[in-house]
Amino acid sequence: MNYSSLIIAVLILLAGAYLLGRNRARQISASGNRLHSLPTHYGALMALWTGLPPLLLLLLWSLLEGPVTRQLLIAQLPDAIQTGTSTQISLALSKVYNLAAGAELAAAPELQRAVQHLQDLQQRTRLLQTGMVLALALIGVALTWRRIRADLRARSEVEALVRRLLFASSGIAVLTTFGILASVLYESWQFFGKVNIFEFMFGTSWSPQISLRADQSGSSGSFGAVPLFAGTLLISLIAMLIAVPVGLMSAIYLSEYAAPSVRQFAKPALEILAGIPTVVYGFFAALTVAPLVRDMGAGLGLDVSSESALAAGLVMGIMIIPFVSSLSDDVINAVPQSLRDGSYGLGATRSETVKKVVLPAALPGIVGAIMLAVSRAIGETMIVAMAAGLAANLTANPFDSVTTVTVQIVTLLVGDQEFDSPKTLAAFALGLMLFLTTLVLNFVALKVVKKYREQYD
Amino acid sequence: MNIIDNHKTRGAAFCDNPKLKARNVGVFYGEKQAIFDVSLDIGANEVIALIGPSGCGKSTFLRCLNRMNDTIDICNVTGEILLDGDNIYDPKVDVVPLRARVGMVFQKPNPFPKSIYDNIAYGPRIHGLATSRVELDEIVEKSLQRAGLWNEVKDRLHAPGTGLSGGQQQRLCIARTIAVDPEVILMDEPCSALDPIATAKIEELIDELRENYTIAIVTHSMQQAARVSQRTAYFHLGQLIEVNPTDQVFTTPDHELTEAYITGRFG
Amino acid sequence: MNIIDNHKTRGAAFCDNPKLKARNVGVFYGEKQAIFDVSLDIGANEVIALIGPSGCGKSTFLRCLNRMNDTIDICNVTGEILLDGDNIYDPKVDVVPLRARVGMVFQKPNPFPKSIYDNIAYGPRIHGLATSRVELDEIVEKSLQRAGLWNEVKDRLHAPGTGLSGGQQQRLCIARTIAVDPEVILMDEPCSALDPIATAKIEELIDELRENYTIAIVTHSMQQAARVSQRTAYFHLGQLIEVNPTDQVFTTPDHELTEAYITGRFG
Amino acid sequence: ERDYISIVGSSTVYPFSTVTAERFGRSTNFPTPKVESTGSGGGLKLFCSGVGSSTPDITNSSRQIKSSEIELCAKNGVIDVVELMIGYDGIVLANSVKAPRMDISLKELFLALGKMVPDAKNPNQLIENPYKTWNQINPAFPATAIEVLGPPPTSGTRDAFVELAMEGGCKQFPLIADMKKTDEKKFKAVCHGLREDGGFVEAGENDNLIVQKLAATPNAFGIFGFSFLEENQDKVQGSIVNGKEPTYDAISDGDYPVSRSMFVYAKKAHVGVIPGLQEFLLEMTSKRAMGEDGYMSEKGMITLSEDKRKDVEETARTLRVLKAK
Amino acid sequence: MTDSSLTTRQKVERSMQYRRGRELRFRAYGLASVLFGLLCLLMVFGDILSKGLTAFQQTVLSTEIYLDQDYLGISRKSDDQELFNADYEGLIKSQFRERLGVENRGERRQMNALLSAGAGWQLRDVIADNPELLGSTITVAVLLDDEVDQWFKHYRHAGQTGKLSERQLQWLQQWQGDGRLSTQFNRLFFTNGDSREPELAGIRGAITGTFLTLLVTLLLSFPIGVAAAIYLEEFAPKNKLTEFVEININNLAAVPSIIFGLLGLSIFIGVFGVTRSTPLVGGLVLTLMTLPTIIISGRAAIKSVPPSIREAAYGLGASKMQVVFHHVLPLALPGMLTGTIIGMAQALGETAPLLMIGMVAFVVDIPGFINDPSTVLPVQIFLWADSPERAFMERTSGAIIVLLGFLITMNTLAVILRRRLERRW
Ligand SMILES: Nc1ncnc2c1ncn2[C@@H]1O[C@H](COP(=O)(O)OP(=O)(O)OP(=O)(O)O)[C@@H](O)[C@H]1O
Ligand SMILES: Nc1ncnc2c1ncn2[C@@H]1O[C@H](COP(=O)(O)OP(=O)(O)OP(=O)(O)O)[C@@H](O)[C@H]1O
Ligand SMILES: [Mg+2]
Ligand SMILES: [Mg+2]
Ligand SMILES: O=P([O-])([O-])[O-]
Repeated sequence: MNYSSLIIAVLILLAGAYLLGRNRARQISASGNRLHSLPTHYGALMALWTGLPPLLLLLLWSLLEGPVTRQLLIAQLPDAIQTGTSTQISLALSKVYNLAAGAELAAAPELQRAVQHLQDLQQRTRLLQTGMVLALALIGVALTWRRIRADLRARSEVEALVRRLLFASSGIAVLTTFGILASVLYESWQFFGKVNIFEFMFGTSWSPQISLRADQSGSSGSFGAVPLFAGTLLISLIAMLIAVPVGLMSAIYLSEYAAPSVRQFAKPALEILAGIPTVVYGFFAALTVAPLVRDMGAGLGLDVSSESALAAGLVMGIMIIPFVSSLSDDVINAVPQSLRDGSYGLGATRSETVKKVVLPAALPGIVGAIMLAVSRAIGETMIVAMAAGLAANLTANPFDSVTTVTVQIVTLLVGDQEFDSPKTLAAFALGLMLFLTTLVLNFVALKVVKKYREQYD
Repeated sequence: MNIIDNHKTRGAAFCDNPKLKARNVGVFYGEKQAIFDVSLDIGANEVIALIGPSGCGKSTFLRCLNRMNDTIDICNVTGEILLDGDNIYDPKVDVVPLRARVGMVFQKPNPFPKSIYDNIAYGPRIHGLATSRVELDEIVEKSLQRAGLWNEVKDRLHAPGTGLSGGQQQRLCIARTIAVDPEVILMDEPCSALDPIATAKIEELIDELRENYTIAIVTHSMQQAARVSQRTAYFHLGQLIEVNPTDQVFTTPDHELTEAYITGRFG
Repeated sequence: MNIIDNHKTRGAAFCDNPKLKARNVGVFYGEKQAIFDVSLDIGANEVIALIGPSGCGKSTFLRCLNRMNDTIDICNVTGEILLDGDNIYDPKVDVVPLRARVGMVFQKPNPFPKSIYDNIAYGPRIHGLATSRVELDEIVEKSLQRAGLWNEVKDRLHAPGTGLSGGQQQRLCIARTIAVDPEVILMDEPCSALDPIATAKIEELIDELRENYTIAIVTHSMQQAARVSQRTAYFHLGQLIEVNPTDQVFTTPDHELTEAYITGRFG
Repeated sequence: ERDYISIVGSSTVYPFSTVTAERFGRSTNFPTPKVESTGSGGGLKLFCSGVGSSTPDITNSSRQIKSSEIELCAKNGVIDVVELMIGYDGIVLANSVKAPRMDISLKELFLALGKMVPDAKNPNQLIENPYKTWNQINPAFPATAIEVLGPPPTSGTRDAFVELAMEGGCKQFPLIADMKKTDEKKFKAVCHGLREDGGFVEAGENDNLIVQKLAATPNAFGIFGFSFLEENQDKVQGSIVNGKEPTYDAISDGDYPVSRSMFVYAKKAHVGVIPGLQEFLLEMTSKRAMGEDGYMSEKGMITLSEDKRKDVEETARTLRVLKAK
Repeated sequence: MTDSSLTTRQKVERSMQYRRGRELRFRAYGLASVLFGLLCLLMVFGDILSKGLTAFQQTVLSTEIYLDQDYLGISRKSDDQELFNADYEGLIKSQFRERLGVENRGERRQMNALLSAGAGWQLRDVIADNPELLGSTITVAVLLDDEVDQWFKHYRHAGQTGKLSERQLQWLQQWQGDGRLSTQFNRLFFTNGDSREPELAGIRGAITGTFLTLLVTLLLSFPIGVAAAIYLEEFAPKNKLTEFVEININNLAAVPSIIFGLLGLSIFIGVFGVTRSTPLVGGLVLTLMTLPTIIISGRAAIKSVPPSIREAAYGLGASKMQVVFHHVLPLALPGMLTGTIIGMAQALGETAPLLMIGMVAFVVDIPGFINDPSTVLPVQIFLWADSPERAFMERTSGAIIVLLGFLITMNTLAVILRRRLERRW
């Protein structure tokens, strides 16, 4: 059986084990014993022990199968290849695999043995895998079945298992962080070997162009990240100036004023704004909004470049409206009605109730929503690249063109530079620095939010 | 003890100097009717007690009087309620000043998740009743004192109101309501969580308030009704069965349902 | 009426056949101490009434008895509480069966935002008290009937429990608690929102339950305490002042504070 | 394990590589190759990361492979690399058809876009670019502000433009030409430095966007690939550089000064391992594809002369590998 | 007149003067905000629809073709290989040449340019299905080149010629006069994978890829996100470590999506050996990207469940797990779904992280499962938007319309679910 059918088989077994365990517990209880837990807990316990080990095994298997078969295959290759370089081996293996899959390739007869072996091996491993997975599941069934007695603390066991699963899930988030660090640290290190770290952190000029041509190794160019962070700040600020008021007011309007039918329609409609591909926003910003901003600026006698932070920020603001509006709407909606009643009963207007009672009560959630929106703004690339240009100006003027850290990361990464050029490596260093910066900001934000949390009820 | 269809309220539902007049009020929760054709006057400077078995519609009726029912989506009110002669259900009426004039203490205490001080100061602040911090402090202190809570909380005015005991929360809500100095005060079982001493304090307050205000109070305690009210209205299954001067209700009720309820208590 | 430091509880705080034993219990909300060194026995098949002025710590003490205070982050309990001789604050104790054995009716009614039926059925379901739907239906009906709510809600069992009136919600919560058939029932002002008839019904229920269970009830009504309880404990500012047989507390209290409180009521 | 050809690399070559891949897939029994657009640098990095089916077979590049990349390849066991030059890409300077066509020399172009330019009054001194409008450089030019939208420093197009156009113009100044002999590094810095005061706008790599921006802003100029000019003749016009108009023939003959070659690199070791690899290379270098009337030229690629193409086809047939430099 | 001389009622009335205004303004801001959001939506939609609807039409020429078996060199109709290899394009072109009387090489090139590169493949497919047609004359709607398509659909009305020459226009006008030129529903747009010829390019591959990728994302991110939110909010001991995890997750939300691509490249592809360019690796990367959104919104939703409900359940002897799964989770689910909707919407529109893991690619074959090479809709849009051919512009918009349709469908399902779960307490 292949993976998907094995998974399905395990799921079926799992369901069966659940019923089995539950019924067994019912029997025990019917025969007059007082159960420690509910029959469903016994069922769940059986299901967990039946399903989890095989699924874990499958996961491990899928990770290890490749390397193991490889090793086994290498032993079957002609001696000349086996003693050859690793590249020769890996080529031969690729060839064997393709031959085994039926590709029409001219192949030396010595390889045929390996091909044959691979085909056998594949068949056998499939069989072995199916056998082991099913056996493990059945062992789970049998062992748990034997353990089911009236005094088995099934609920505690199930809960402990579930708790561990929950824990593991939140662990993934932490692992992701390490994964990110792992994937940028090495290159950043290399980068800081070529560019002074202080120059990078405090330099005010970003221009990875002049210094680093061709095979030149040193660097005298300017890798000052300050303009990038300033640009990020400027554009995020503009975006938030749109998204926070509009999003928050929308949320308030929808949950406090609008008729339910309006809310039911408008909320999902606004949510669509978050899913429009950023390329679309990019074109919209560059071709519709930017000229508008420029003309308006010109009308005011200002000198506005056709790529402006304002245009990009505005459109980005539109994109992240739903982050603020929908998430805030949910938390606002969750504020107990009795608090509103208390306020109305004192003769407060709706807006006063919202501002003084509902919003403070919903504050942690709203801050979370806003933080999420800010995060999204910081991470956005396409709109800025298309509408605000790529010039790293250190300016606070929203009519100037600026660029952001993220945009630079992307352009540097997909650019044409050789792998070890500081231009490419700078992307990793920027990523690392952005990561650390936002980490600090988040730390501060958490402290601030903690201070203002209001518990209701 | 069956209810009569098309029942007419017995006794003196109307009075000479009404502050609030309810006329043929009906209330529906969705399909379900909770109040049937209630007509009742509440006189100026009078305390009226609303009594009746649990679930008979006392709270519902009370909440009609300052349009608190507007906040329940499925709730619908028919009939007329006049405050000083103006129909409060007129679409032109602004509920905000209305509710400032007709204050309410809810059945379940619902302090804001703010400090005790801010809970009280909230109303005066939004209505602009105090021009200075000092004045506001005064209002807060006075209100808490009148509700008999001052001594217990005076050294933790900035602790959250939700961290108070049940009875303290209830008094906080009473203090909060009187802080905005309404003309009519609707109280839904204001003493349910209070000990006798605190109850006495609140009853005193009610007596004192009566001189200038109009008060409607829902209570389950006959004694309390007898002590504080001038008139008593008896509700049953959404109908207003009888309204009469309090002593008459408790001694010689007009209606057998009222009598059954009263005596069921004493008997 | 000042409190004595290092006060020793007067009267008979201990009894022969204790179901619950509290020993030197202290409770802190953060820095603030709400209960001071309380030792008290609650006998099997006994109804004990906890009385005292609002904010004196009755609810706090009651909530210690089934470790409901665990849910308040800042709350800390010292001392020992033994249920049938086992310390319930032992770290090894599983609070889940504990709370199933020691049920609680809260001061503010807090129905689940579910149907009336599901509110009642929830406890039996999680404890596996019913093996079939029919049995569950029975439990629900019986509990509602004992709490005197059945007639009012029998034709809307699937309407939300939050759409009930205050008193109905309170009875719903009582019904919900007795549906899991606990050994000890802690009731925090169970009749505060109830009319006399419903109150009588609950008092009847308490009387009936006493035969098999142990009950601690917080109440502000002296009459109620007198009617339902065998012993009465008087709390004051977090201290347990006096515990005595109920009639003795109401006739010849041991402590002047108790007397003041009692007479303050009657005087 | 992979049984289809995996191609990575330059976004410039991507349109031509994909058309070949598609035709190859449709007209043979091999699966259609997968073509990724990763940029030349990214492509070479992946390409050189090793051999075997988890690495790409072919990478496209809009520049020649660099020695550091050859070293990387060698280090990872990618030794036999076949280099195929497939055609040219012209880089054009263009503006909206609503504005007059520009006729500019490389020298003037350098004056317009360089970061440091020789002082007009004192030709022995370099100063920050002082020119704000075109007519300050040449009175024949319009009196509009200099605004040129071009690729970012990370892009191969930018490198090519800088090398061919800017350097071509800048070394015509004696001062700078001398520098080449004395201080090569400085020479490069001067010639390759584009101004950063707003005269040159880095505008991302989406050439369609540049075209549309030009159409909306008649005073602006843009720098992009020839195929976009060809496709948008109704909106934009190519400027005449050094007297040569950017036409197909002019670029193909090498008359037009700013054009670069495009390459395809393949792993010889994968031939015979990945089905269809050599067939694909042959298809790509066939007359049908790379010839004057071939489908790649239809897509806007500027083709090699027939002789050269035959050479390349021969390379693909014999899989002649690149010699380490 | 001092304040104290005013009655409370007067003070209230006085305050009402500006409070009413404030209330009205507040409400107006709210309404304006909603309208602004909807207007933006409408603008973007309108813009895209107006540009993209024509992508669903394709110009064809109906003409007779004699299926000349000799020309095609097919000896046996049953030989699939022969059928496959025959030069159908040449056949069509030769017959056109005859009919139009094309002589010199220049004209021939111009004539060839009118036909789509796919015309031959189109014919091949017809014959592969019905080999018995060989030797007869059939009428087919031959696909025309994208230039012609654009001319027929757009330029013609504006009096423009596009890149067509005089001669080509003459032919086209002649055909048009004969009523042979027409547009038909662009079926290929929905059944084909990507192509370099605009008239052949379709989005089926991208849609399938998107579906598979998002499936992986949803199946992983929703359960993991909800579980993590529950753990952090309900179970995690409140200590420095939890705080660290919390900050970490908030921080992950701010990580640019392309960094997740780097992570995918180095960990999933590099360490775990997942194949490049597959929905599997795409889904994994998007999962990591979506998780913070779901976790953060989930935690906010859990936080907003009032403590009294938990207390009630605890009081009945429910275990922590039961409280969470029976009471907290159902009440928090709407909020969690919102996070999921937004997170998935974001994942659906994302290109940058996919760049690093090889999904920004030209993939013609339709992926069958999560480990086949594939691309996704936003990438398809991104790639088409970058193509020089003018005809790709409307197809870009067409693909965006489809993507939005996909998004709306996906959201509608979630929104219906959310609506059923929502309640106020
Ligand atoms: N969550 C809390 N945080 C801080 N202090 C609290 C909290 N709950 C109660 N208190 C304080 O502890 C003391 C005892 O409160 P408790 O609720 O036990 O009083 P009580 O006797 O039940 O009063 P009542 O009859 O009014 O309900 C009071 O001073 C109260 O303000
Ligand atoms: N929000 C609601 N939705 C539906 N029905 C409701 C709602 N609120 C109250 N009811 C019903 O309306 C009737 C009257 O309720 P009301 O709260 O007015 O009773 P009450 O007289 O205040 O009772 P109590 O003394 O118990 O508070 C009851 O049957 C109640 O179940
Ligand atoms: Mg009520
Ligand atoms: Mg209490
Ligand atoms: O993608 P390029 O390497 O050609 O810029």
